[in-house]
Amino acid sequence: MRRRPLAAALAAACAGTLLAACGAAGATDSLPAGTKEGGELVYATDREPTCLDPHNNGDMPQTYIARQYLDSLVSMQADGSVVPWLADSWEISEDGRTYDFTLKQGVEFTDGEPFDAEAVVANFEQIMDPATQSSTDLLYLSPYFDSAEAVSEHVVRIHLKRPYSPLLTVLSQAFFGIESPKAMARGLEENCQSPVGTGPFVVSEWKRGREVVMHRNENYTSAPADAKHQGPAYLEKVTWRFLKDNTARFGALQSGRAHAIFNVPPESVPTATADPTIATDDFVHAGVPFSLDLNTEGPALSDVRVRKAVVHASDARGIVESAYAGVFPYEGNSISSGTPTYDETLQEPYPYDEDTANALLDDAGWTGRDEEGYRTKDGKTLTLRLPYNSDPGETPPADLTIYQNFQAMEKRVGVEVELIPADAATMTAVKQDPTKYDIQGRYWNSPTPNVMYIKYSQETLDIDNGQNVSRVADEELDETLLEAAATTDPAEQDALYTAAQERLTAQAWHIPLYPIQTRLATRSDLVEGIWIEPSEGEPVLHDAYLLREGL
Amino acid sequence: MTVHTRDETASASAVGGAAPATAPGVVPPLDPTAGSDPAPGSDPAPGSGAGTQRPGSRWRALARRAASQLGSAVLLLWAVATIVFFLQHMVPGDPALAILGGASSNPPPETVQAVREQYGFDQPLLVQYAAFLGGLVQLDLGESYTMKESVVTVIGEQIVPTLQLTASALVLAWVIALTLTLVSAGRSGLAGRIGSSIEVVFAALPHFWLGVVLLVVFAVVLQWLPVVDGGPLGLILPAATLGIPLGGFLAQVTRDEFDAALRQPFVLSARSRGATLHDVRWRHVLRHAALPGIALSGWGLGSLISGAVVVEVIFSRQGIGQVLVSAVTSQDLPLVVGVTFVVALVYVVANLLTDLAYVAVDPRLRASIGRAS
Amino acid sequence: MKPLITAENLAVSFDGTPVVHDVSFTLRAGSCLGIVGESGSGKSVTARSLLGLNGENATVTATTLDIGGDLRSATEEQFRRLRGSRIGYVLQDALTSLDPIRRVGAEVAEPLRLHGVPRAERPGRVQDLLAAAGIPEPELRARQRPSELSGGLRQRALIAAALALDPEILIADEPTTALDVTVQAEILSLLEDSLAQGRSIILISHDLAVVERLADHVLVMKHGRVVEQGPTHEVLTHPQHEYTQRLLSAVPSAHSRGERLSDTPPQPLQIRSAAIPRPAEAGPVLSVQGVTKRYRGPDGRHRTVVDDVSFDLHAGETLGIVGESGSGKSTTAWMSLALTAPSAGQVLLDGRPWSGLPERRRRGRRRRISVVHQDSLGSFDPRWTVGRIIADALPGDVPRAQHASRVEELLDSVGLTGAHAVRHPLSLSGGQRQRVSIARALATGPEILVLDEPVSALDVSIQAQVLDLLVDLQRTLGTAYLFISHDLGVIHHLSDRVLVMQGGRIVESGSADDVFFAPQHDYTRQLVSALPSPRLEEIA
Amino acid sequence: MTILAPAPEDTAPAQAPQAAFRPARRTPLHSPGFCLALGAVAVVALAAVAPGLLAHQDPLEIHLAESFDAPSLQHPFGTDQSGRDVYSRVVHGAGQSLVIGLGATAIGLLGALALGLAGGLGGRFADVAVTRVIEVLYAFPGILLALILIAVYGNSAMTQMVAVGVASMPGYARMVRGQVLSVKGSLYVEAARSLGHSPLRILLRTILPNTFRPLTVLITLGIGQAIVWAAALGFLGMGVQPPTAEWGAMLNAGRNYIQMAWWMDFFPGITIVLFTLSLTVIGRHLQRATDSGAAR
Repeated sequence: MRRRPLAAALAAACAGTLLAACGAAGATDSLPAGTKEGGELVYATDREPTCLDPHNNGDMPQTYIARQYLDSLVSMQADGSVVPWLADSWEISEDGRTYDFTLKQGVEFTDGEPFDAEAVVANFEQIMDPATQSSTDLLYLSPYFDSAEAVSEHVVRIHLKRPYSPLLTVLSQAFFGIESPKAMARGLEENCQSPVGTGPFVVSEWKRGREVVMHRNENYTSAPADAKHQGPAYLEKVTWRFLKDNTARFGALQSGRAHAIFNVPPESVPTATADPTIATDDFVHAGVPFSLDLNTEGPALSDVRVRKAVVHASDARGIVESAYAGVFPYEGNSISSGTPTYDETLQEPYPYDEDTANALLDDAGWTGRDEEGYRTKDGKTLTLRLPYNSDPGETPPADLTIYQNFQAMEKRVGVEVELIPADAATMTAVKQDPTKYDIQGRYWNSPTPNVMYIKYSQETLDIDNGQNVSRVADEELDETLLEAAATTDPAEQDALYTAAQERLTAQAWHIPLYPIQTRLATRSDLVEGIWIEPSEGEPVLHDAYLLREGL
Repeated sequence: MTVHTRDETASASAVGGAAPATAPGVVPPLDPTAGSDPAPGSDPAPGSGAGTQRPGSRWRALARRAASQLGSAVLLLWAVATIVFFLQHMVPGDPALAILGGASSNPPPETVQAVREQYGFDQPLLVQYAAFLGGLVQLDLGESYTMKESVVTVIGEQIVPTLQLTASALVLAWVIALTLTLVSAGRSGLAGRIGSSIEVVFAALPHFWLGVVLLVVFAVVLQWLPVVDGGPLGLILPAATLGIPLGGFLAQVTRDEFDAALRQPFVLSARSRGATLHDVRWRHVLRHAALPGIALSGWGLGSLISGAVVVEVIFSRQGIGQVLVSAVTSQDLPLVVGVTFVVALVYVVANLLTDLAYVAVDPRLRASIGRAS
Repeated sequence: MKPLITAENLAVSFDGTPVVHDVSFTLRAGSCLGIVGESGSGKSVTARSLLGLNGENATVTATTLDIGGDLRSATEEQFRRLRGSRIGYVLQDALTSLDPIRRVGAEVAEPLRLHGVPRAERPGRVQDLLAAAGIPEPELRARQRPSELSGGLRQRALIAAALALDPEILIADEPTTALDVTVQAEILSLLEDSLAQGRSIILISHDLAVVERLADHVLVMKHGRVVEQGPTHEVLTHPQHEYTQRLLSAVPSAHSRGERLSDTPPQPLQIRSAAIPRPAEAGPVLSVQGVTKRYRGPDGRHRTVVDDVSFDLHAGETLGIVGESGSGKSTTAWMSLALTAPSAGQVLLDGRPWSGLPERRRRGRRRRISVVHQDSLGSFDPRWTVGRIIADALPGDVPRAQHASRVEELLDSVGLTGAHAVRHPLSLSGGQRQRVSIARALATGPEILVLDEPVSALDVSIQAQVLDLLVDLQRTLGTAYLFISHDLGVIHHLSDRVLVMQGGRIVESGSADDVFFAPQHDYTRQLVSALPSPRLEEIA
Repeated sequence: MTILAPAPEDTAPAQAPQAAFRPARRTPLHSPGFCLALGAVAVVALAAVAPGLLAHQDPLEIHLAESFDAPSLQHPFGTDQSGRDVYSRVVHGAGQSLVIGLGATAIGLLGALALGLAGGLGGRFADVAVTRVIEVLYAFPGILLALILIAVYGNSAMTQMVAVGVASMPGYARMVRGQVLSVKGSLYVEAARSLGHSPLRILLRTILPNTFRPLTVLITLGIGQAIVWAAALGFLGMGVQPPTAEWGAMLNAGRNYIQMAWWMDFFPGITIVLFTLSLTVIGRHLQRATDSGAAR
């Protein structure tokens, strides 16, 4: 068994007995002069989570908010390394299949329950329980996770079915925030409404469709090692407001009714940049960029030539830059630039090339033309169905523009793209049934390049929650990625993940378009100290403080 | 929906034509079948000049009227609830999924089945309908599937901003209508022409466009007003968006009536007694002119609620409109029913208030309640 | 003594279109000046120009316009001070001349308020004024709305308002039009009282008899010009102008039956159905037997509109039904037409059942009984031309090819020409419309014509023409007339026999002369005596 | 007793001094506003029938390099987020929007005719029933109906049309019923009865034509309103979906870019405003013509 001493300087400074002193020192002392401790911060975001317990389902809005009231076992840093959080230290077995976490002591959940090894075990059990309806967590864990056990009161051991080198990175996400066993036992519905963790804030109220109100956890002692300060948050209250409408959300920031907004609409970026009171903080998510996944089970797209033709014809860079007004960069690789082992040579593998596209399509036998000028083969038109969620606010307008641009570009080479607006229920059905679509726009934010396995492995097909939209079943890819998960050698990982990127690109299973970005805008004259943690781009409000009373 | 706007006026003049010519162009909203009785000949009813009324019978008549109004209100609510119930059941998708966290959730089949049984979704539709009606009779609107809160609570919270919005829009509309009418109606030349042009343009402005333009100009470019809610300042733009078109419409109606009233002999008669034009406009004509507008205000309030859906979306306001949109898309039947109920109730109450306001302005109706109906 | 009003060469034009030319008159204190003319003669415009009430687009010029001061270039404010205080103005149709949504008291108090009478004094003054105008229970009436008052009371209230500030001059513009004769008489005596108290009155009326009763001096106007003026007696007994003569001769009550009212020659009558010979006594063509009509009011109570009415109508005769508004005469007519079913009793047509049948069985016989309405315009399909209206009434057995010629014949027979066939009723005058209505009624070749107030809406000279036409038609065609009117003069002029109705009952019946000259029933006597024309009778 | 305003014998009624208070009636064609409105409607109609005559650029053709271009000579209404010519899209959208407006009006009117005629002609019981139905439809928020219909049948021009049509039905129905009753109680129907015409003949030749006559005005006004409401649904993201050029859908797309490309919303919006305004002006003129004309 290899030991990995992991007590970084930062962690050591506030570790052990010193920790209490750090927390007790009082927040105000560490704040710059003229600023204010306490007060309410209004944070406006676009999408509302369906459940505040991030174990359930597992969509981005859940992690963003869960970070405020849940702590994870470890915290990831920008360079990909992890530092202690609820786990003070950990040991990984030689074969990479057993992890022992030594937990921080003296931590309590905000409902008074003690945080201990049993609690962590209960969390893993809840995640694996089908009743929790976890989606994201299961995709990360189920191919590897075997069991969790409490070795002692403060040591928890996790058994894996096979080695999983990205585990620590994975666990750093708020998707794996640790919740109070007592609260989880209330049942999913209640836990969705008001999950209980050890985090810096406590959920007070969720007014659906409007906001979540959180109050400071006065006894907060478990900030991660990379926090800007230890102890309770400066802010007394956080109002996490949902403002779906882009104009309204940005307007709220301009008028000071919100101190910070998440996802500055791309169309407002020029205004935001020009405004001296608005500071923007962009974070490029690691993981699979927003892509048009091509369903390889479809009659036309099963042919790699057709897929390549579609990619060549799409002018992916052009449609992104037009739709996102040049604010979002184009990304043509299968993982985005922020992801470890990103191979920049694959940044634009299929430049816009109408001739090549036409040649490929001719080659694939789509040589006929129907009366509208679309290509046909054996009397069938080359039609690709692209369903998207048309419920209000669900598909960002820029993405809708991308679909339209894509449609128009493909038309030039005789490929008909049919945009199918659908409501959420229909989209769920589509997700489950590969015969109902040819193309879907998807992304997958993840701190690890292993995300490729989640998105494109056969095992994902087995887990069957519709994440492998391309319906890829490729032995070569699976083997490469499993090997990468099993090795702990960075160089080896690098080589394997690069190979995977090449394989994905060569097969053109999807058309990568742009990396997902967290675009946080704050009123720099009102608030400071909000930072974005690097695993999932979660905003951290624990260190934020108001410069003066909000309006 | 503003679609009805024109129909109202048109039907008003159509019915007005057949109704006894007590007030040209004005429809008393009390009896929808007025004028349908083919009274033979030109003999007016004897005793049309009859004098005194017995107060007792008038009260009895009022009570009867109130009772019958209540009865039809209940009938109306039942009909509305029934329509919503069956319509909502036509929406594809499983309400159990809505309860379990929306269409994107992925609950195991057992859980779904359990919820189906718990809520009785496995029962035949008519049995569900009976249970639904049973709940309604006990004034129990149930719990929202998605909000996990009682429908009454949700609506109680959300109706306040909507009512604030619609009420201020209605007030604004009246201010616009009366100002335009008093400044320009019945005046020849440029003032009248400009006034009536403004009204027509105002009335033709769709909410969705006006709202966006106001938002951009006043909130984004000039930054005079906040973009999103937060106190009375945030109410200005949404209320203006809703109120301006209605104001234009009311002004048109009021102006037409104002002009008509100005041509009435009683105006000449008043002037022959020495009244100034100003006197005549304020003391005689304005009241007449306001009548059809008041009659339409109840309807106007109803249309404002529909318009509020659009305005609430533009200005990201809280309110019943937003709730309705999300309730329908997420198949939250109890909430849809609740919102529909509230809107129908607003319609009923608004019409009742209109009746009262109308009677307050036009005392002829007081007499007619006692005597004719 | 200086006259109260002196007007010389008064002319009024609207937007440059002259409407009144060259009118000159004076009004002396304590006298009554009558202005007589038919509609469109400019009499109201003349009166209003004295008050500056002709509106913004009117231009008034005069060589002299003196009402206690030169008013030729008076401002609105100068006129306003005149109105109410020096000149009271009473408009016709008190229902619309009183603000329908204000209390009667407020209307009467308005001049008091405008001329500075303190608020506290007003209610008392209002009641005095109402009482002085002959309104019983003035306190109650002051609190009521105009619609709660009868037409007569409304007219009184209007007069009370005009007299509120005790003006020297009262202009009464058609003060009795639209009132029942008995009420009309009361209003006229109210004006007489006012005159007797020393007030000067300008009385405007289309009705010579009304003017004759009050006026010392009379102006006869036609098309905006004064055609004749002079002392009333002189003008009425020795009319100089041809128009005045015509007007006088047109008054039906002054002429017994058979005399022509208008100076038009008998209409050329070439009508195919004119072949019906005047039949011998073969029983009545229409027999109304004890019919009663009850309506259920919206309040659930039953009102009896017609109560046990019986009469026979014989071939070729004219039966007049006279009564005031609400007497049930029109309902009786509608039951005779079987357009309204009687609640009790029955109507026989040609001795065969008529009222009790299903409409299906009645339809074939409908052509035997036709109707002419008062509101002929309302009885025409608004989309149709005159030709289509008449053709629509032609019996089904007339071939389509003959429609045009038949329509032309019918139009000829009522004194119109074939050219009128393509016109729209809206573009016709009231008299022409009534002629079209008669032509349509005749198109079916009826035995009986029900005439429901056919001339009430017409000016007296037009009325004369239409009445003459009816007489001519009857003489040629032998059609029986059931003639309904509120006007005793018209009834007397046209009818062989007369029924007097009051409150749904027949109170008196008999030959026209008997009823007219020797009324038996109190009500009939009241009606006859209320006619403002006895002196006129002598004159003629 | 009513005394009709007497008109002088054998002179045109307009010469009566009483009528001289108002200037002589002019035909609508003398009004510049009416002509302008007529012209505007004609242009929109032309755009709907032959958009190619007014706009030469393909409304669906994207030019990625030209996105968000401000209005210029080449793109009088600017370009949208995909570099499509907004002017072309507005012109080509006319057909779609007009079809929805006309269709919705037709649906609303047909339903209303069925209801209104049943109520007006079907006797007392039917009338009570119809009155109730209209009442319920009135109380039923139109937008809810639209939302549910769209939830059931999905986003499409057809659903949009039906939703707006059904929502406009009670207004029309009330109007039709009132008109039927007023025509039925009119003296000219009574006159036709007294002429012995059969009920069917009276219904077909008198009642129905006179019921429909004032509806022309209503339809004129109604089409404008229907287009506005269809656009409102489009604006909410329901109805015709992109990239199809339709005014409501364009408004919905443009709303997101209102700060950087105001022209994307302004021009489709102003088009709707001007078009409905024109219809209103025409409708009001027609109404005035009918009111002062034969309508009673």
